Amino acid sequence: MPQMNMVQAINDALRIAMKRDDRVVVMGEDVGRVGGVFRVTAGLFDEFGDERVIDTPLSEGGIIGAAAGMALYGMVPIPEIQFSDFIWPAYDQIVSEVAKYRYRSGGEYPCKMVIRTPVGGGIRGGHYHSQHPEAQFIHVAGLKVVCPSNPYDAKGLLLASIEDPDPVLFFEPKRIYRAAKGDVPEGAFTVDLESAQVVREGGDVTIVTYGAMLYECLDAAEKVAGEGVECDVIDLRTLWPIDVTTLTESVKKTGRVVIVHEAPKTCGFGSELVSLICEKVFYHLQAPPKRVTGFDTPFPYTLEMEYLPLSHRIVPAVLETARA
Amino acid sequence: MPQMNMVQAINDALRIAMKRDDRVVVMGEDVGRVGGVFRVTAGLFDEFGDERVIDTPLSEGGIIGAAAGMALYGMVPIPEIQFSDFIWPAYDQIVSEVAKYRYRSGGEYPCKMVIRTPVGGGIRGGHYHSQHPEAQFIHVAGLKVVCPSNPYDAKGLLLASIEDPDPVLFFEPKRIYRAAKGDVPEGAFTVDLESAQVVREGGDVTIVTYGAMLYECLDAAEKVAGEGVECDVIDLRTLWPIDVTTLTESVKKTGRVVIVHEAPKTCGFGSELVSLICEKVFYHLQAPPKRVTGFDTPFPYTLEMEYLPLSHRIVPAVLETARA
Amino acid sequence: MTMAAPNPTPADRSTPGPLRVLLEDGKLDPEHDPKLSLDQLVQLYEHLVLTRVTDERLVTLQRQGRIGFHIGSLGEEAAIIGSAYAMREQDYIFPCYREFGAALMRGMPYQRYIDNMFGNANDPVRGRQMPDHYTCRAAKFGSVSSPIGTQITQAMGFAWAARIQKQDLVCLSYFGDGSTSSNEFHNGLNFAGVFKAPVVFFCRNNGWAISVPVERQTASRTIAEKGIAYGVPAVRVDGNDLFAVIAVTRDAVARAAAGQGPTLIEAMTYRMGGHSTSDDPTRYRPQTELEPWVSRDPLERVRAHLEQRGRWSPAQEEALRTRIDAQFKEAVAQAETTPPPALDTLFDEVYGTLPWHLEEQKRELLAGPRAPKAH
Amino acid sequence: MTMAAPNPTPADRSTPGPLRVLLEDGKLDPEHDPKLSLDQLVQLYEHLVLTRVTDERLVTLQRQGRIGFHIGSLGEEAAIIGSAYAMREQDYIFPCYREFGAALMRGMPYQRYIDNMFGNANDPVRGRQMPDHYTCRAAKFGSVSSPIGTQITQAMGFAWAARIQKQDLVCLSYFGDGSTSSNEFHNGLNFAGVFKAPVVFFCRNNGWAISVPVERQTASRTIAEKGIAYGVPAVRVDGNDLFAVIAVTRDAVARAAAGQGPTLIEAMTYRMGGHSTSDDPTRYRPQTELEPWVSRDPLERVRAHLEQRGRWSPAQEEALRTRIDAQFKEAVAQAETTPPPALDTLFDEVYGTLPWHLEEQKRELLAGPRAPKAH
Ligand SMILES: Cc1ncc(C[n+]2csc(CCOP(=O)(O)OP(=O)(O)O)c2C)c(N)n1
Ligand SMILES: Cc1ncc(C[n+]2csc(CCOP(=O)(O)OP(=O)(O)O)c2C)c(N)n1
Ligand SMILES: [Mg+2]
Ligand SMILES: [Mg+2]
Repeated sequence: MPQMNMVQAINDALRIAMKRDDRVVVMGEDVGRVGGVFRVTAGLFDEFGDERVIDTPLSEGGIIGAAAGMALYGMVPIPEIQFSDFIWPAYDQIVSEVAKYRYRSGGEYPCKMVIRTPVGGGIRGGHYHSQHPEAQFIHVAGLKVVCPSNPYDAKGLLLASIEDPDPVLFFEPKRIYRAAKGDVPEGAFTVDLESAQVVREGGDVTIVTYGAMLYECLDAAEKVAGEGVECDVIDLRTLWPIDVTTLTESVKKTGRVVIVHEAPKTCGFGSELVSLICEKVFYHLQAPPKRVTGFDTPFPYTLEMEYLPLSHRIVPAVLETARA
Repeated sequence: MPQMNMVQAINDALRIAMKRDDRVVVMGEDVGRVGGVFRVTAGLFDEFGDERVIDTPLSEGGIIGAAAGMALYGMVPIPEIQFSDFIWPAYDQIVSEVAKYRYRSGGEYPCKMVIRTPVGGGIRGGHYHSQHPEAQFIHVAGLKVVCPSNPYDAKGLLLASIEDPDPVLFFEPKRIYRAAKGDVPEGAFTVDLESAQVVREGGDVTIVTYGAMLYECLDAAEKVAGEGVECDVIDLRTLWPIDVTTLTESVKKTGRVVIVHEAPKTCGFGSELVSLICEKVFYHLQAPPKRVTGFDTPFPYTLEMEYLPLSHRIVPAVLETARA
Repeated sequence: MTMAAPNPTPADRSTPGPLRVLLEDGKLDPEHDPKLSLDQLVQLYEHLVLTRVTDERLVTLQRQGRIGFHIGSLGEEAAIIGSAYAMREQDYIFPCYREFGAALMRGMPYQRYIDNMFGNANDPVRGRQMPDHYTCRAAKFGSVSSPIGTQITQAMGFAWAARIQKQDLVCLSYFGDGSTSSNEFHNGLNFAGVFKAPVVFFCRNNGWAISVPVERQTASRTIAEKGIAYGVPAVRVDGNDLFAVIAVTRDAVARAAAGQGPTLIEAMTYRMGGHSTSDDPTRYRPQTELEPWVSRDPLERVRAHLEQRGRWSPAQEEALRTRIDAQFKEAVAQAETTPPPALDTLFDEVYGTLPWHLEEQKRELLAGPRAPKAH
Repeated sequence: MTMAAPNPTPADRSTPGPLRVLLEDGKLDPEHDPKLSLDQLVQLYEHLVLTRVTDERLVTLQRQGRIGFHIGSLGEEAAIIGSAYAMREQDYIFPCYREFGAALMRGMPYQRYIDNMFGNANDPVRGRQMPDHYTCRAAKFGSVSSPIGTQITQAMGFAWAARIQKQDLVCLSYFGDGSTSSNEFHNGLNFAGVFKAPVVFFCRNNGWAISVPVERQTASRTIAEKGIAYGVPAVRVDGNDLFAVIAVTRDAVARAAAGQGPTLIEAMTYRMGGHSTSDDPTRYRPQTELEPWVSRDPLERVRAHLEQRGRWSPAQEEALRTRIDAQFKEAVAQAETTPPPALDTLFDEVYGTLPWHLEEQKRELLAGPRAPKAH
C-alpha cells in the first residue's frame, strides 16, 4: 500500500472522483495551473483540462455562487476556498442558498457540492490564515461538516463526501498536510460519514477532538497514562451530523470528558458537544465536561503556540477531570 | 412617563443619541425618507437630514464596509440591516474587520458601531425573514451582542450600546416590535450591558431566555406554577459578554435549568449556556440542563408556530426538568 | 495640470435610447419586429392579462387577510412575459420574485402557484417559504428566494455547467435595479464575462428598490453601461414594449447559444404598485411620478395593436377576463380548503435522508402538544 | 434581426493608453510634468531605493528562516511611492499589503516596520498578525489585513465620514488587479459614486493575482473601464513612471478635495517577484514575460533622469546603499534581540476593556504551563 501524506491522499481522491464521473469539477483561486497554494490539486489541470480544473477570479462569493448553479444543473463541483479564513464572502451563498436549496424547492433542486478548505493554526499564519470555523457551519441546517486527521481518512472521507447527496464542508487541517503520513489504499474506498473513531482506548477519561489536535490529544493521553490515567481518544472525523453513539458510549464508560478544539471557546463546537453529552448521558457524568480550546481572541501570530490547545494545556485538563 | 412600544423606544434612543452627538449617523436600506420598513427610524430623516440618516444602495457588505470606514474615522455609525437574514453579505466585514480592527491595530483604530437588525419569527416571514442568528456573532471575539425584550430595555440598552467602546450587534425581536409596550422614561438613560434581569422568581427551575421568547417563558412559568413548579425566569438582555453571575446564582439555587431560544438547537447559543453552567455550577445541577429551541431545519412559513419554542413546548420541558 | 487622458466619464457618453418596436401609432418598427403570428400574439396578450388579473386578485386576498403576502408585477408584465417567451424550450429561468407570470407561461400549473400562495399541503415546497416563493423544475424554472441577487450568480453557474457538459442551454436571470448593487451582480457578471457563460442577465429597471430610487443605487448613467466593467455586451430596451423585449432577449439567447457569451439587458419599466403588499409607496413617491407610465401601460399597448389588426374586441376581452376570474376563484377555493402541510414535512429534505438528530426532533415534535393556531 | 443598439462592447472601444511623463529619452513630457524640485526628486529616489533594498533584504531574511514571511513590491515601487507622495499631509492611506514603502514615507519609523516583521514585543500590533501586517495611525496609514479588498470599502467610508464632518481630507486605497473581482471593489466604488466620497481608488495592475493572470480576472479590456459602471472617472497610468503616477494621483486628490468625488486609477505595472516568499512563480509564468519589464524598471528610469540632470552619481548611489544597509542591519539586530510580546497581550484590545471571560482565560493561560517553543 502506498505511503501518502494528506496532500497526496486528497489529491488522489480528487483524481479518482474526476476520472470516474465527468460531472465532478474542481474550481477556485490558483487551483489550476499552479495546483493550489498547498499543491493539493497539483497535476489535475494537466490531466483534466481547464474546463474541469478551473482557475477562477478572486471572489469566494463568485466561486460558491457559480458552484451552486453548477450543482443545481447536476454537476458535482468541488470548490476550494484558499484559506477557510476567506470563506466569509461566500457565507451568504452557503447558508442562505446552498444549505437551503433542496428544502426550499421541495426536493426539486438539490445543491450538492464539496467545499474544500484548509483550516487551523500552527503554521505561522496569524489572524487570517489560521482559523477553524466549523461552528458557523454546524449551526446551519442542511450542511454536513467533515474534518479528517490522517491521509487514510482524508481520502476515504473525501470520496464519501463527494458521493453523499448533501453539501459538505470539508475542512483540511493544514498544519498536518504534510506531517501526517500513512498507508493509503490505491483506488476508491470510502470512510463512512457520521462515523467517529476511537483512536486510543482507556477507561478513565474521554478526550474528544478532530483534525490536527488529535495528535496533541494522543500525546497528552500518553503523558497522563504515565500518571495512571487512561484515556479514550475519539477522533470525530465527521463533525456534523455527529456519530453520537461512539461519543456517548465512551462517556458512559468513563464518566469524564475533555473536549479539545482550536476554534475559540465561546459558542464553539465544544459547547455543542458538552450539551449533547448532558442531554444523552448526564447521569453518567462524574465530573464537569471540560473544554480545552482556542481563546476568545483573534488568532495570534507570534504567540500562536500559546493560543492553541496543545498537549501542554490538555494534560492538566485531563488530570483535573480525572481527579475531580 | 410615556408609554411606548419597542419601535418608539428605539426611535427615541436614536433621536437622543443623534441630538447629543453629531458623530452618530444612521444608515441602511430604506432607513431615510420612508423611515425603515418597520418604521424604526421614522422622522429622523426630516430631523437630521440626508447626511446623517442615509438611504444606501442595496448592499449589506457596502453598508457595513462603509460604516467600518466611518467608525475608523471616529464617527459612530448605526447601520441597520433590514432583516438579520440579510446580514450575511456583510459577515466578512463584520467578523474579519470590524471585530478585529482594534486588536490587530494595537488599539490605534477602534471600529465602534452599533449594527441594528430585526430578528426572529412569528410574523409569517418564512425562511428569510425570521431567523435569529446570534450564535454566529457570539462565537466571534471582539463583538458584543444585545437583544432586548421590552421598550425600557430597548431604549436603555441601545443608548448603552452606542456609548460602549466596542462594536455591538443589536438584535431587535420584530415579533414584539409593537406588541411589547411599557413605560419608558423621557431623556437619556442606560441599562448596563452585561446585566441580566430576573423577571420572575421561583426556586424550582431556572428558565433562561431573551428577546421575544421571554413572554413565552413567562406564560409557561405561570402555567407550571399551577402545577406547583416555581421558576426563576432570566432575561439575559446582553447575550455576550454574558452576566454569568445572575445565571449561576439562579442555577445554584434551583439546580435545574431550561434554556429557550428561537435559533436552531445545534451549536446555538443554548449550547454555550449549557456549557457555561456545567463549567461553573456543575455540582449544583440536579437534572440535565434542557434546551427548548428552534429545530435544526430552515425556518418554515406555514408551520412556524410549530417550529418556534413557544409556551406549549416550554411547559413540558420545565415539568420534565423539575421532576427529573 | 489636467487629468490625464481619463476614460470617458458618464457625462461624456451618449446613451443609446432604449429600443422600441411597438411605436406610438400602434405599428411595429419593421427593423426589429420579432415577427410573431397573430395567434402567438393573442396567446401572449392572454398571458399578460392573466398575470395582471391574478396580481390584482392576490392583492385583494391579502387585504382580506386570506393570504399573508404578495409581491406583484403591476406595470412590468411585458418585460417579464416577453423575455420568458423568448427563451427556448430547453432553457432555464432563475427568477427574482416578481415573475410568476413567466413561471405560469413556462408551464407551472396555476393551481400550484395558488397553493404556494397559501402554503398548503399541496404546495410542492410544503409551505416552507413565504407566498410567491415557488419552484418549478418541470417548467425549467428555479426556486424563488428572498436574498437579493443570489440567483444571478447561480444562473451563470448553471449556464456555464451546461456549456461544460456540451448541452445547448441558455439561462436567464431576472433581477431589479436595486440588485445591481449586490455582490451577486458583480460576481455573476464578472464570471460570465471571463468564462463566456451562455447567460442572459435581465434587469427589470423599475426605478425603485422599495423606497430607494435608482439614482441612489448607482451613479452610472444606465444599468446597461455596467456591462462594460465585465466585458459583457449590454442593451437597453423599452420594458413596456412586448415586441422589443422579445426581440432583444431572442438576440441575447441566440448569441449565448452561439458561444458568444452573456448579455446584459436593461428593461426600462416602472413599478406601478407598492414594493409588495407590505409597502405603502405614497410615503416616499408622489403619485405624479406614475402618470407618464400610465399611458405606457404594457397591456394596453399590445391590446391597441391587436385591435388595430382586428384580432381583439371588447367581447373577447370580456370573455378572457371572465375565464381568468373563474380560474382564479376555483384555484383559490381549492387552495383555501386544502389543509396545511403535515407536521413531519418540517424535517423532510433538509438532507437527502433524515439524520439522527432530525429524527429525534421530529419524534419530539410529533409526540408533544400542538401549537395554538393564532399568530 | 440584429442586436438592437447595444452598448459599446469592449472590442468597439478604444482604450486611452496609459499616461507617461518620463519618456524613453529620460526627458519629461511638459504637459503633465508634476514639476518636482531636484531636491524632492532625490528624496523620492532615495525612498524608492530604500523600498527596493529593504525588500531584497527581507526576502533573504525569510530564506534564512529569521522571519516567517515577506510580501514585497519589487517592480511596483514607483506606483506606490509616487501615489503616496501625491497625498497631502492630512490625507489617509488604506493599504493592501505591498505598500510598506508608502508607510515609511508617510512617517512610519523604520524600526517599527522591522519590529512588525519579527512580531516582537516592540511591534505596536504585538505580533498579532503576520509580518507585513502593520498599522500606523500617526502616519495616517491604516491597518494591513489579509482579506482581499476590505480596505477599499473602508477607505470610501472614512473619506465619506470626513466629508460629512466637513474636514478637508482625502483617502487613498491601494489594491491589486485581482482585488477588482472582490465584493469590496463593487461596494466601494458603487458607494463612492453615489455619495461622491473624496476617495482615490489606486489599483496596482501588476498583471497577476498569485498565479492567475489579469485576463482571467475580468473580461473588461481595462480596469479603468470599470469606473463607468459606477460613474467614477478613471485614468490609466504607466505605473513604472514616478512622474506620471504623481501627476494623476495629485489630480485625483485635487478633484476629491474640490468635492468632485472619487477617481479610479489603474497603474500599469508588473509584479517582478513571486507573489510572496511562499510563492514560486516559475511554476506558472515564463521568465520571458518579465523581460520587457526589466527595461522599464521604475528605479532605473528615475536614476537615469537624475543622472541626465547631473544630480546623481555612482558614488552617491553607493553611499545611499551603504546607508540603507546599515539602517537595515541595525534595525534587524535590534528587532531580533527583542523578546516576543508578553503573554497577557494576547487578551488586550480584543475589547475596550477586558471582559470577565477573557480575564478568566488570561488567568488560566498565565497559571498554566508554557508551550514548547518549536513550531
Ligand atoms: C440581501 C437582501 N437585502 C435586503 C433585502 C430586502 N429587500 C427585498 S426587495 C428589496 C428591493 C429590491 O429592489 P430591486 O432589486 O430594484 O427589485 P424590485 O423589487 O424593484 O423588483 C429589498 C431591499 C433582501 N431581500 N435581500
Ligand atoms: C478574500 C481573500 N481571498 C483570497 C486570498 C488569498 N490571496 C492573497 S493575495 C491574493 C491575490 C491578490 O491579487 P491582486 O489583488 O492582484 O494583488 P497583488 O498580490 O497582485 O498585489 C490572493 C488570492 C485573500 N487574502 N483574501
Ligand atoms: Mg427595482
Ligand atoms: Mg495583482
